[in-house]
Amino acid sequence: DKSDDTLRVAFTKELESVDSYYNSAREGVVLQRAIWDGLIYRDPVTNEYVGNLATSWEWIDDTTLELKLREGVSFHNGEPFNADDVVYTVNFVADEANGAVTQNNVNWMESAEKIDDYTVRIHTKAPYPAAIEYLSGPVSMYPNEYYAEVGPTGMGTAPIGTGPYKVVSVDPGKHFVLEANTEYHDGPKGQPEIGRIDIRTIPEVNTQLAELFNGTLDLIWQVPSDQAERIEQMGDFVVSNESTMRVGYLAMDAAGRSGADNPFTDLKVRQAVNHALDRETLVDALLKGKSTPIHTACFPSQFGCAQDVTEYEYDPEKAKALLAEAGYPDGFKTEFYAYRDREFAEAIASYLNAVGIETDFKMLQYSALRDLNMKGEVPISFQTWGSFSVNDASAMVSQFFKHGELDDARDDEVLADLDIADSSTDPAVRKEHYALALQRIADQAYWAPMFSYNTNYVFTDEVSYAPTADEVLRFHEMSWK
Amino acid sequence: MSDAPVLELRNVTKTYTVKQGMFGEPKPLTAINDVSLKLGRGEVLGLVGESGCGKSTLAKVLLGLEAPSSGEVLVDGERLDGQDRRKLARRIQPIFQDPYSSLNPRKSIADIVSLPLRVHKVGDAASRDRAVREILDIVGLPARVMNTYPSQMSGGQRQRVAIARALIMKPEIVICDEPTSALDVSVQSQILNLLGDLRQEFGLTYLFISHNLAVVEHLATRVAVMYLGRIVEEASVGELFDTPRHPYSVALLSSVLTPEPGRGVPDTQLGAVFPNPIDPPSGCHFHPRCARAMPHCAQVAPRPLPTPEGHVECHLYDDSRGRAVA
Amino acid sequence: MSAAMPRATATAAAPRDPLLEEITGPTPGQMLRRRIFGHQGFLIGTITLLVLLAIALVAPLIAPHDPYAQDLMSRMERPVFMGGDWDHVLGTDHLGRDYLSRLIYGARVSLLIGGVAALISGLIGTAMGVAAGYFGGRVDMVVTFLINVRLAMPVTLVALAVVAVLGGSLEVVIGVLGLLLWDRFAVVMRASTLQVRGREYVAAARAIGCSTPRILLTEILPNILNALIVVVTLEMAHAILLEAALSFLGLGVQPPTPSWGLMVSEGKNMMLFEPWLVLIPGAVLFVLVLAINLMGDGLRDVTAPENRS
Amino acid sequence: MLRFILRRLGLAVLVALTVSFISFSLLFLSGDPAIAIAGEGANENDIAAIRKLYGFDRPMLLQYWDWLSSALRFDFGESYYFRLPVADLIADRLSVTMILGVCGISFALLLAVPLGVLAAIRPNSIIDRVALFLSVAGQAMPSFWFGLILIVVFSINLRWLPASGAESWRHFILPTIVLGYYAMPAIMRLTRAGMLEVLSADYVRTARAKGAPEGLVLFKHALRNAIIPVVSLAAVQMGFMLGGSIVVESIFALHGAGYLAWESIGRNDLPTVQALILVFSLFYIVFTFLADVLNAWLDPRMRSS
Amino acid sequence: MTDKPLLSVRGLTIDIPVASGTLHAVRGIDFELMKGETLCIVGESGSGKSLTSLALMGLLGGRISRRASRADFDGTDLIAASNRQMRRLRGARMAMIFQEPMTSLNPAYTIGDQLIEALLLHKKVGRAAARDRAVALLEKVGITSAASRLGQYPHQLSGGLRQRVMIAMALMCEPDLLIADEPTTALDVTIQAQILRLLVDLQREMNMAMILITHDLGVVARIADKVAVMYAGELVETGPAADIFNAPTHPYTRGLINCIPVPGKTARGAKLGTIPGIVPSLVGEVTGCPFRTRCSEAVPACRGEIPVRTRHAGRQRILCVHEDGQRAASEVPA
Ligand SMILES: Nc1ncnc2c1ncn2[C@@H]1O[C@H](COP(=O)(O)OP(=O)(O)OP(=O)(O)O)[C@@H](O)[C@H]1O
Ligand SMILES: Nc1ncnc2c1ncn2[C@@H]1O[C@H](COP(=O)(O)OP(=O)(O)OP(=O)(O)O)[C@@H](O)[C@H]1O
Ligand SMILES: [Mg+2]
Ligand SMILES: [Mg+2]
Ligand code: NI
Repeated sequence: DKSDDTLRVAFTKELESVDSYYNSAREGVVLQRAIWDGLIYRDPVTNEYVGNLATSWEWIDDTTLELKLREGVSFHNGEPFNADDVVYTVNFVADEANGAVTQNNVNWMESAEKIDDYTVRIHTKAPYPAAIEYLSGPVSMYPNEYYAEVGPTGMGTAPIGTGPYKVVSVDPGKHFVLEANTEYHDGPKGQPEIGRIDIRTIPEVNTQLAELFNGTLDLIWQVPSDQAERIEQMGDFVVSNESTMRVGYLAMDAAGRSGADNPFTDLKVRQAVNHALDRETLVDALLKGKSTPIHTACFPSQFGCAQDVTEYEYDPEKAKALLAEAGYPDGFKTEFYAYRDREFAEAIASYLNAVGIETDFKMLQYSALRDLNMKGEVPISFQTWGSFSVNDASAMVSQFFKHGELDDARDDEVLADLDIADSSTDPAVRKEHYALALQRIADQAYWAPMFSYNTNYVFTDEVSYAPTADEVLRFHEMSWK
Repeated sequence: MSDAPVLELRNVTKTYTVKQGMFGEPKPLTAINDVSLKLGRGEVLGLVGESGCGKSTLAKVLLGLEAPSSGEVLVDGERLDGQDRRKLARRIQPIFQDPYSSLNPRKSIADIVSLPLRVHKVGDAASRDRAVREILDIVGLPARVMNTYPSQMSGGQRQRVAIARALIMKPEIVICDEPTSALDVSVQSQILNLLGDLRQEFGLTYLFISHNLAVVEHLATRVAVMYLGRIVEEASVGELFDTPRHPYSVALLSSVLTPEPGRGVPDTQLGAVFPNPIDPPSGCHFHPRCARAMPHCAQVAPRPLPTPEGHVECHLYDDSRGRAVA
Repeated sequence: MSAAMPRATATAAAPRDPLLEEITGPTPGQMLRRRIFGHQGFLIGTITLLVLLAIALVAPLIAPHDPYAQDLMSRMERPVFMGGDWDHVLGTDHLGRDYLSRLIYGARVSLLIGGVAALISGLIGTAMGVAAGYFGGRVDMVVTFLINVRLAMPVTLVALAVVAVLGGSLEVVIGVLGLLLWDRFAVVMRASTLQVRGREYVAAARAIGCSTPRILLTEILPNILNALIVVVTLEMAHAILLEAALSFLGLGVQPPTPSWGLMVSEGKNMMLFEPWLVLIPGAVLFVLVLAINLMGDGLRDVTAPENRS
Repeated sequence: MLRFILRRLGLAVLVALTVSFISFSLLFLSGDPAIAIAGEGANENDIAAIRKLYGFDRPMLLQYWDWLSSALRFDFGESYYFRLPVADLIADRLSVTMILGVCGISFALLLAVPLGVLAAIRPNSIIDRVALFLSVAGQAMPSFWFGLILIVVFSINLRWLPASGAESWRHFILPTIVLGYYAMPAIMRLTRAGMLEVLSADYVRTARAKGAPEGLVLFKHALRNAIIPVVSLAAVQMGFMLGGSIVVESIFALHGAGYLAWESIGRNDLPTVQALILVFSLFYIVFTFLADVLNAWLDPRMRSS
Repeated sequence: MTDKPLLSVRGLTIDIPVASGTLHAVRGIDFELMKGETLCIVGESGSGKSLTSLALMGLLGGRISRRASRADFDGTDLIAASNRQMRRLRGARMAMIFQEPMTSLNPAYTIGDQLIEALLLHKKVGRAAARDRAVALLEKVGITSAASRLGQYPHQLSGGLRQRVMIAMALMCEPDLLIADEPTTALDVTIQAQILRLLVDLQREMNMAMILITHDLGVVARIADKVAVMYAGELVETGPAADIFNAPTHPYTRGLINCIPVPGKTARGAKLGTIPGIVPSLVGEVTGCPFRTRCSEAVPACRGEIPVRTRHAGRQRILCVHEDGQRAASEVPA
C-alpha cells in the first residue's frame, strides 16, 4: 500500500533461484532487473541502447568489445564496482562447467579481460551482432569477491547487486522482500521510488485475485485474459495489457522422426493443419488483448522476422480436401502433445478434430515433452517460445531449424540460409536470408504458427506504472500515485 | 469292548505357539501333553475337564483338523496322517458346541446336509435329495426345513441339522464337542435322547466331550478326566462315578449340583488359583489346587498307573509311596 | 391392540393358534428385503446411483449437444437459472462447449474409473486378504508387511508422481488407482476371513473332507461377501474422488475427456466471476460420491445387522 | 517391552526401505532428469553434460544405493530446481505442513469426538442424524471443491479470512477446516461405534449398578475405553494428513511440504520428490508407531502381559 | 415371616419396541422377598430373567418400558423413584453381579480403583479407609494376598477370581439385596461350586436378601429358599424350594425337572424327559398360557384367561388352567 510504502506483488511460479544465471523464469528476469544492472541498457520504449554500468562501448574487432565502466558505483554490500567484477562475472558464467542454466544468454562469450580498473574487453567466440542486446538484457554484473565466496547458491539466497533494489530477505521460492537502494547510481534506470517491494508466490490465480480484492496485494501480472476482462469491467483496478514476444505454434514432425509413415511428413497434411486453425478466433476469443495472429516462425518485432510469407487462411473445407488428397479422406488419429496453456491446447485440438485429425491429447511437463521431442517421438505438439525477450529472429527461428535435436523439419535449405543470417554482421544480408528461410518454412508448412501471447497487469489505482511489451516488471519505474 | 480299538491316540502332544499381549514373546503352549487313549467300537467315551484343558484340541486332532506335534493317531490300527483326509472324513464326523456357528448361514439346510454327499460324489441329485429327507426324518426334522436357512431355526433344530450332516455319510465315529452346552435343558434332553437313539440304530462310537458330569454319566460308557493337557484318570463310567481316584476327579464329582433341595453347596476343597497353561505348575500340574498334595507332588510328575478299568496319574496311588491300588 | 387377538369362531375348522406362528422365522432373503426397504439412506443412495448410472449409459441419447463441440464465440454462457438461454441449459464452458452434455458424459468417466479401479484393487486386495486370513503364518506376515508398505506410501503423492511420469489418460489413471487402493480390501478381507475361518462350519467342512479351494469359495467367500461389497462401494467413492483430485491438479484424465474433476479445475480460474462453473460439477461429484457412500453405509447396515447398534 | 519396540522399529525400517525403493524405481522411469535440471531453453550439450555430472547414466541400483547411503545421513542431495540441499528445503517447508496437520487433526478431533459421543449417547436422535450426515457429507466432499467454496464464501464474499498464505493464525483457519473435515468422518464414526459398543458393555452396566452418576459412567468408564482406538486412528490419520495435504496446500498457497511435493513432481525435481515420499512415509510410520505405543500405554491389556 | 417384605413386586411388565412390533418380554409377574431370603428365578434362555433383574435395578435401556402396580423396595417405589434416588439405592442398598466376569470389570482401571469407587460413590470415607475395606473384602471372598491384587488389572485375573472381585465390589456397601444374574454360568463346574458356596456364606453372614437368576435347576435346588419358575415372561410357578422340587405342579416345572439326568437316580442310557417345541414369540399380543404349544396337558381352555392357583397354604402359586397342573381324563387335549 501507499500508506506503508510497500508494494505487494504476487508471483505465480516458484522461482528456483534468484541468481539470474541459474533460473530460466520470467520471475527471475523481473528480480534480475531490480537487483542487478547490465553493462548496457536498452530503453524498453525507444529500444535505444544506452550505457548503464558501462558508459561507452566499441567493437575493437569482430569478436572483441571494449567497454568503459562507470565509476563510483558500489554493490549493495559496499563492494565497489570495477573491471574485476566484470571479468569475474563473465568468465564465471561463460564457463560451461559452472552450469549456468541459460547457456544461450552467455555461451557466445569467450572471456573477459581487464584493461584497467574501469576498462574491460569481452571476447566473443564468433562474430556476434546480438551481443549488445544480450549485454543489456540477461547478462548482469556480480560482485567478484562476494560471488567467489558464496557461489550461485549463496547468491540465490542472499543476492547482492548494484541495482535499484536491495534484497532484504529471500525465502527460496516463496517470498522475496526488496528495499529501495538509496545509494543507487544515476543510471538510465532512474532512482527507485517505491520504498519496499514484497513479493509472495501465490500459485492460484483465484487466490491472487482474492488478495487483490482484499487489499493484501497491490499488483499482479500474467492474469489470464478472461479474468483481466472481468476485473476491468469491475472498474476498481487498473488493467493493462501488453503484448509479449512469446509465440504459440504447432510443431509437426515433417522429417518423419517419429516414424516414416507419420502423416505429417506429407506437405498436404501440414498445410491442412495450417488451414484448420482459426487464428483470428483464437486470438479474439481466447487470447484477447494485444495478441495477434502469427504466420511466421518468429515474433514480428524481431529483427529479420519477415512478414510477407505465405499465409494459410482458416478454411476447414480446404483442410479436409487437402487431407483427402494426401490419402486421408477420413482423417487419421495422432498423439497431440502440449506442455502449457491447456485450454488453448484443447481449443486447438478441437479445431484439428473438426477436420478429421483425431487427437490423443497428452499434457506433459515441459521436461518430459522435451525429452520425447529430442528423441523424436512427437508427431505434433503445441509449443510456445518466448525468445528470452531477445528482439532478433535468431532467438527463435535459428533455435529450431538448424538440425538440432528439436528440429523436426531438418531442411537443408533453411539451414543454409540461417547459417548465413546468423553469422553475418551485415543487417541487410541477415534480413534477406532470414526472409528466405522463413518463406521456405511457411511454404513447407513445417510449423503452424498461430498467435502471439500477451500479458495482463492488474494493479490498484494507487500504483502508477506503464508496463512494457517485453513481459518484465520494472519496479524502478513504478511509483505511487 | 475286547476288540481292537477303532480309534487310538499314542503319545499325542499338540503344542501351539501363542503370543501374550502386544509385547509378549511367542511361547509354546502345550494343549495336549503326551496323551494316549483308546476308543473301542460302540463305546461312548466321555471326556471331561476344565475349560482350556485341551478337550477341543484333542477333538480337532482326532478329526484331522490339527496335526499333532508328536505322537500318532490310529484309526482301525492305521496311522491317520498317512490316510486320505477324505477317506477319514467318511469314518469320523464332528458335532460342534455352538449350533449357531456350525452351520453356514448362507446355505439352505438341504445344501448343508447334503454337502458331504456332494463332496464325496455320492449318488445323483435325486438320490441325495432322498438321503437328505431320510436323515432329516431320523433326526426329527420335518422335510419342509430343507429350504429354510439356519437363521430361521432354533438352537435345538440347528443342532439336529448338524447331527444330520454328521450322520449322512454313515460314519463310524462321531466326535461330539459339548453338543448341548449351548442349549437349554429342555432342548438338551431332546438332543441327548437323539444321540442315544442314533447310537443304537447305527452302532456309532462317540467321543463325548462335556463339562456336565451328569450328562456324561448318563451317556458315556467310559470316562476320561483331563487336566491341563493330560488325562489324569480314565475309567469305566461306573468305576469313575462310584470310586473316583484322582483328587481332581473327586472334586469334579463333588461339584456336580444335582437338583436335590436341602443338600447345600458342597465344598470342593480346591484352591482358587487357576494355573496358566503357558507356564504350568511343576511336578504334578494339579498340586497347587490339590487338597491332598504331598511335598514331592511339586517336584515329580506322576506316571500313569493302571487301575481295574483304566488308569490314574496320581502320587497317591503310586506304589513307591506304599499305597496299594484299590 | 386387540385387533390381532384371535376370535372364537363358530366354524368347525380349528382356529390357528397365534403362538404357533413364527416357529420358522423369515428367510434371509425376506429379512434382507425388509431391511432394505426400511433403510432410507440405502434407498436414496442406491436410487441416485442407479439414475446416474442410467444417465451414463445412455449419455449419447440424452445429451443435448456434442460434449466436444466447441464454439469459441459463445464461451461461458450462463445456465438458464442465471439468465442463460435454453439452448445450453447449464451454460457453456470456457471453450463454448455445452456444460450439461459434458456433465452427462462425465458421469461415464467417473463411474468407469470408480468401477474399474475398485474392481482391480478389489481383486488384488481380496486375494491377498483372504490368503492372509485363511492360511496365516508366512503368507499373513508377507501380506501384512505389504499392507504396511502400501499404507506408508502417500497415495496422492505417489499417484501424482506416477501419472506425471506416465502421462495422464483414462487407462493410466484407472491403472494407478487400481494398483494403489487395494489396502482396505486386504485389511478388511483379512479380518473377515480370520473371523469366518474360526467359525465351526469351516471346521465342519474340513472335517467333511472339502478341499481348500472349495472351502474358500463356498464357505468363506459367501460369508465375507457383504463386507467385500461395502468396501467396494467405499473404494469406488475413494477412487472417484482421487481421480477428481488428480484431474483437478492437472494430472488426471486429459482433456477433452469430460471429467468432473477436470471441469472443476477448468472452471476454477473463473470461480470468482462465474462460480457456477465450479459449483455445478463439484455438486454433481458430491452427489455421486454421497450416493455411493449412502449405499455403502446402507449395505453395511442391511447385510450385517449384527454390527449395528 | 524393549523387545517389542525393537521389533516394531525393525519393521518400520523395513517398510521405509521398501517404500523408498518403490518410489525410487517409479521415478526412475520418468523422463530424463537432466532436461529438468537444464530447464527450458537449454541445448543438447548442456543436457548431456548435466547427465554426466549427476551420474544419470549409471545403473539404477547403484544410484539407489548412493541415494540411500546419503539419505541415511539426512543428505537427500540437492534439489535440481532450487539447487539447495533437499533436506534444508524440506525442513523449511515442513513446519507449515506440521502446523496444518496438527491444526487439522485437532479440528477433526474437536469436532468428531464430541459429536461421536453425543451421537452414541442418543442413537437415532437428531444429533445422531446430524452427525451422520456431517460425516457422510465429509466423506463425499471433494476437498478441492470444499476449499474453493470456503474461499469464495469467507474470503471473497464475507472478507473475513485471508485466502492464502501462512503469515498468521488466521491464514490457517480455512485450510484447517478443509483438512480437518476430511479426517473427521472416520474419527467420528469410530468414536460413535466405540462409544456404542462400550456403552452396551457389561462393565458400563456394572458401573451403573454401583450407582455411579451418568457423567462418571460416560466419561470415566465409557469414554476412556472408547477413546483408545480413536487415539490410534487419529495418529494414523495425522500421518495420512501430512501426506495428503497436497491439495489443500496448493489451493491455499501454503508453501508446505505437500505443495513442494506437487510442484516438484511438475518440475521433475527427483531428489525432492523422492525425499518427500520418504519423509511422508516416515511420518506415517512414526505416527503408527506412536499410535501403537500410545495404545499400549492407554490399554492396560497391552501394557502388561 | 411376619415382618413386611424387603421387596415386593406386583404385576411387573416390561415391553420392548422391536422392528416388528412390541415384545412383551415380561408380563405381569408378582413375587416378594424377605430380608435374608434367597429367591431363585429359573427359566429358559430368553424367558425374561435378566430383564426382570435389570428392571428392579432401574438399568433397562431408555427404549424399554416397565410398569408395575407395585414395586416396593423397603419403602421406595422402584418404578416411580427418580434417577437420583435410584442412584443412591444402587450399589449401596441393592447390588448386582453379572453373568460374564470376563467383561463385567472395566479393563482400563485396576480392580482397586473399581472396588474403592463403589464405596466412595455412596459413603463419605477417605480413600485409605476405602482401601482397607477393599482389602478386607477381597480376603473375605477368598483372594490371597489381597493388598497386592488391588493394583492389578482385570485381565490379569482368571475368570473365577474376577467373579470374586465382582462379588466383593457388590458387597462394598453391605447391601440389603444382592441380585446375581447367572453368576456362575460362564465358569467351570468346580469354580461354580466354590463361588456359590461363597455367595451363600456371605449372604448368611451379612443377612442379605438375594435374588439369584439361573437356568440350572441344580443350583436352584441347592441354595434357594424360594423358587420362581419363569417361562416366556411369566412366573408360571413360585414357591418354597423344597415344595417345588418335591412336588412340582406346573407342567413346565415338571417337564424341566424331568429333563435333567441326575447321577444315581436317572438310569444310565435311559430316555430323558423332553419338552418338545420351542419358546413362542412374544411379539404382539400374547393371550392364554404361553406354554400351551409345548404342553402335554394343554386343553382348549389354555387359550383363554389363565387363573392363578395357590397351593400349600398360599406358599405355592401356579399359573395353569388345571387345578393341579394335570389334565383331567375327561378333558380333550388341544
Ligand atoms: N489355535 C490355537 N492357538 C493357540 N492356542 C490354542 C489354540 N487352540 C487352543 N489353544 C489353547 O489350547 C488350550 C486348550 O484349548 P481347548 O480349546 O482344547 O480347550 P477346551 O478344553 O476345549 O476348553 P473349553 O472347555 O473352553 O472348550 C487352551 O489354553 C487354548 O487357549
Ligand atoms: N435390549 C433389548 N432389545 C430387544 N430385545 C431384548 C432386549 N433385551 C432383551 N430382549 C429380549 O427379551 C427377552 C428376554 O430377555 P432376557 O435377557 O431377560 O432373557 P434371560 O431370561 O435373561 O435369558 P438368558 O438366560 O439367555 O440370559 C429375550 O427374548 C430377549 O431377546
Ligand atoms: Mg472346547
Ligand atoms: Mg440373562
Ligand atoms: Ni400390547
